Amino acid sequence: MSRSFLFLPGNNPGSLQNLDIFNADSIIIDLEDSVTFDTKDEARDLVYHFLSKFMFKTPSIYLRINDISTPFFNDDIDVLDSLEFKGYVLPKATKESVISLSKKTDKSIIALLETPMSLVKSEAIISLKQVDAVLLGAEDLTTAMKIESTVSRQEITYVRSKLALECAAHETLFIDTPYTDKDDLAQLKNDCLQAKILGANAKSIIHPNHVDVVNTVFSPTTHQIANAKRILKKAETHQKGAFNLDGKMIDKPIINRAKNLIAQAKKYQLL
Amino acid sequence: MFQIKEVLLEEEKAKVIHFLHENNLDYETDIDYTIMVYDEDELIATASLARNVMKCFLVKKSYQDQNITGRMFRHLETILEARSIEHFFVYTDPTNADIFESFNMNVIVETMNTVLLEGNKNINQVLHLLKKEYDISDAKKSAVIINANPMTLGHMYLIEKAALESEELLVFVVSEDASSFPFEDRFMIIKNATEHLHNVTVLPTSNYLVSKITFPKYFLKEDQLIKDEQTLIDVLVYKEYFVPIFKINKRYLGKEPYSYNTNKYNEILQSHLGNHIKVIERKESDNKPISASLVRKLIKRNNLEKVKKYVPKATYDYLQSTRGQKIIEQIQSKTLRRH
Amino acid sequence: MNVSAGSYESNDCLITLEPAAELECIIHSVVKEQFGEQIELVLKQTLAGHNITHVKLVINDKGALDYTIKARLETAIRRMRDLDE
Amino acid sequence: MTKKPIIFSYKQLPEEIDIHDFKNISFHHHLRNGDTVLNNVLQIYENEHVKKLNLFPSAIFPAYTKILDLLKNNQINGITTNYMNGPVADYLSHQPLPGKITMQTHGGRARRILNNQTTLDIAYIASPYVDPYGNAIGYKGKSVFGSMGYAIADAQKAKIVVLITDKLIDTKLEDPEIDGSYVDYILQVDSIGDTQGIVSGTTQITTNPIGVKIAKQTTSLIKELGLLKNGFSFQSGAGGISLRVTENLKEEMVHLGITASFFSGGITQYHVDMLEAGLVDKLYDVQCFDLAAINSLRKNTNHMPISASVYANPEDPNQVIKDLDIVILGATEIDYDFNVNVTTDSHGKIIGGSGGHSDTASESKVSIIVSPLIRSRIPLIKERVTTITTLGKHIDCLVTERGIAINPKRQDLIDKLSKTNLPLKTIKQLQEEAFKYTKQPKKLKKYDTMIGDIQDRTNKIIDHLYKK
Repeated sequence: MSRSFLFLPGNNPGSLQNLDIFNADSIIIDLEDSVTFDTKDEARDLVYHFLSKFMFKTPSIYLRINDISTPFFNDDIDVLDSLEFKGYVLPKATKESVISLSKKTDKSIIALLETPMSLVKSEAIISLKQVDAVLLGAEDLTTAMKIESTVSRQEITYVRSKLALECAAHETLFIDTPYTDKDDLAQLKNDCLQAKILGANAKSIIHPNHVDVVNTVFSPTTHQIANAKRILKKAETHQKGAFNLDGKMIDKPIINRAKNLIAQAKKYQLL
Repeated sequence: MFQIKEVLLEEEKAKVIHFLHENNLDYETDIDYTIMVYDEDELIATASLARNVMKCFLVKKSYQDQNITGRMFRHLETILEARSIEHFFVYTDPTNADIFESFNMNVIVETMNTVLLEGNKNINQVLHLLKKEYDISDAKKSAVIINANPMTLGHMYLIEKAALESEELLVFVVSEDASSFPFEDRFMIIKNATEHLHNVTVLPTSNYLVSKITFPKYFLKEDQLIKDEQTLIDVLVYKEYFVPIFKINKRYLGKEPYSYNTNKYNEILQSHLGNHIKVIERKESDNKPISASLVRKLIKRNNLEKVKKYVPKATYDYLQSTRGQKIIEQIQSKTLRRH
Repeated sequence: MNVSAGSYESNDCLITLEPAAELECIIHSVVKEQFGEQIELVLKQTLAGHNITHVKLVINDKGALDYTIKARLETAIRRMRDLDE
Repeated sequence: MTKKPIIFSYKQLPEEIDIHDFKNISFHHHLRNGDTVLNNVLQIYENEHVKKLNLFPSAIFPAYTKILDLLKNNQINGITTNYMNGPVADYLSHQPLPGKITMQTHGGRARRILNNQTTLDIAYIASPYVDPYGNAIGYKGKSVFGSMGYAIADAQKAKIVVLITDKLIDTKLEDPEIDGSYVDYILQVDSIGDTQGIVSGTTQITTNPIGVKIAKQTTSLIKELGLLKNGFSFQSGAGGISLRVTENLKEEMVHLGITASFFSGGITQYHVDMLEAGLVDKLYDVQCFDLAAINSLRKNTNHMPISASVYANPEDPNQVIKDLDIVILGATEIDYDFNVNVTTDSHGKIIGGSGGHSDTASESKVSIIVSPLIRSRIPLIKERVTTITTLGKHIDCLVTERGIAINPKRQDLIDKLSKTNLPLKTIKQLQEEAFKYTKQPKKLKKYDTMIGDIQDRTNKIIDHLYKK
């Protein structure tokens, strides 16, 4: 249900202790790319002691652990799994690594798809019941494919569309790749709109100053809210089964979606 | 996000040198490790290591309030840890002294353009310990500071002359291992050669004097001339720490007719210490002043008979030993260096 | 051989451990006047939790909160033990 | 008008002026860290062993190290200023003066000089562009610094006025900032300083996420208070968060299609851009914080240099800030009663001073403090601030990254905000939030050797400085 997933470096106390002020719906505490090889243990200990001391209802907390090919994968889970947090972001996810992770934890899993092979086999990963969301990692993907990142992001149109379609089919959340230029908020907005048009539900973020733009773009629109209100209003008088609204069939799943949307709008102070 | 990268390629090194030059800084030739800090594609900072000395710190002006120096310092600290070097130094601009003091470094000395700091040890403690270890009294005494690479009759003459004129004499041997003859061997030769002089104590300079730290350019080739500024640090360390701690009231120097750099050093010592300095004429043999470089030249040419004329017995005995033979081989296999 | 963990960043601290004949805590902190005693308490409790009594600990604190001080010390302790093995 | 006598070197000063007899000497700080006049003049006082001096610099910056030498030589009796930081401030925090330190406000300093309560003997005025008649402006010449606002009262009242310049022109200046009729001597030197030195590290808009968050909350607060309407007036200073608020307001103003009547105080590029975009009618400039502001003074007729008196003297009929709607200010500490400290750190060391803080807080309709709730484990909010710079009765709002506190005295503001989504909290609640992270800091012992006074703008003493 989040619009924004903000990455914060796991070995930086200044960022950790302020993670709840940036208005992000979810925070991804990073133990992977932003933590250098020789400070992996420092970051893990820091996150452990931070989450042992401070609890958060909002935002939701995810941990990006190290991938399964590293010696840190098991350490990260063994040390941190007992703590209160929402779930894991698994880098370089494959079907096998998601299954390995899910055997070690009951927490939610966001699969980070960032290798060409993971994109080829993405549906197999998305269809796993343990996967609650998919995050596109376009930087690593384009590097692996030896193609340049462009401002227009034309080069990832296909993978965005592919993931959007597969996520929709399996009712899984699709989180778009982050925008990397921290100062260009206008272009960030274009990037968000493009991802949304193609079917992304949310966006990951690597700089706190991007949160507002992302939240705005991925919030339910006033039109969507109005429509959901109408559905729920009508549903009050039709206790059972499906009913007709403006010539359309409204059934249980649609009512539930409307309820979710209204709950979301309230949470985001749009109502 | 800032990224720290180490310099690996020649073009990276060239880029760092250019960056330093733009800011009126030199890339020192003894550097063995350099890092660059990038903000995206922009080089914004650099710092280097020369063995146990951090130097050539530079942070682009617009980034100066973001603790980049702290990150570079921490990075270099871990490199030193990995190299098992505990005692280390920082050379920097005096305006940066505060920053390094906030990382627990102590200022040793400061000149107009440079400040020298040390980490994990304190020169006062080190020298007091040394004083205790060698059981040095609190009476007034003289000092000689020599590298003796290797010891010649010239050194012998200087020491004997100074010992004769003084109640007590300290012979400091340069601890830096940057010479043909290793420190331990140079030290042992001098000890043996001065055994008969009862008022002489031989002891190491322990990093602080005429070392690559206080005096990096001293160990360069003659054509790279030393500047007053670098010598000044060495002079100040001597004046502010060695003199008061060891109660030295006279320092004897050998006159150096050939080496421009040694002469320059002597001159600067005299200008800062005045009467404290006493220069002794160089001992001559066959109208030729005896110098260690001459001896090394002869060793290089394998003319050991001639060497015998210029060195004390202790040096000659050493050269005959297995240890000495090894060094001779090394010298002969290499092109000659000055020290 | 000493080990260390942490950084000189604001809100962080750098802790160095070195084997010693007895327990010694040296505290450098930008907030020593207000929090020096609290920092010492956290350090000593954490060391005691590991039964460590023969160590010289130096902390250079740039305004770290208790959890950070504790975490950095835990890392340093583990690194020291890994070194011993 | 008569031509003024010209002195050709600092060394000749004692030949012309009895520097031993005239003890009260003043300087201005417009060249900030680039100023060389203060050091060079005081070098003469050191050479001549002048004792028992009373210094009246409008502010003291880290570069003003000659003061330190005079202090060590025991040549200084008292110092009156509006702001100080750097080595001089450090020294004064530990070593009491024979006399005392008096910390004033920009308006209070002008007021006291103009109503003759402060007697200035000699005013040394660094002036970038001077004519032979002693007329001067600050926004032309080779060492330009823009407005000469803080020096004008000094010029009008000091017994002897010396302009120090590195650009003496031949023709008569029209419309000068310093009127030549007050001037006694012109001292011509090679350089009065480095213009680049006026740009301080703080005049950069913040990109720090916490600062950005505070600025955003502040912008929402201003909107919700209904202050953002056509013709409003605003002062932001040059702090990173304040400048971010200014930028946010700019976007809102464009969006709403409104314009402001004036911005006042220290002026930066950000303010100039808005003037040139037609978003604000006038800039009243008492001090330029960057080169863009200086350039603007030269070319924009609606960008006007004003004196410290016109800026903030409560007795000046033309006082600009009495019409101010909103001021954004900083704080190193704030307490339960909303008293603000920007003069010392929490250890009692002098690190700043009021400047226009207390002036603008007193006059503006709404004064807003912006600050992080925690800096390096030190919570912003105290039961009682270490030193009072501005009394709590003049402070209306505090905006932090973890919420907004409104002074209970402003029930009208609280009423306006009660139905909004803004995260309103009491100041004690905010303090508790901070303690959740930092724990409660140990109360530091109060020092007891008094070394100086803090005045408000009416020159009433509101607190004291103590020796650390």
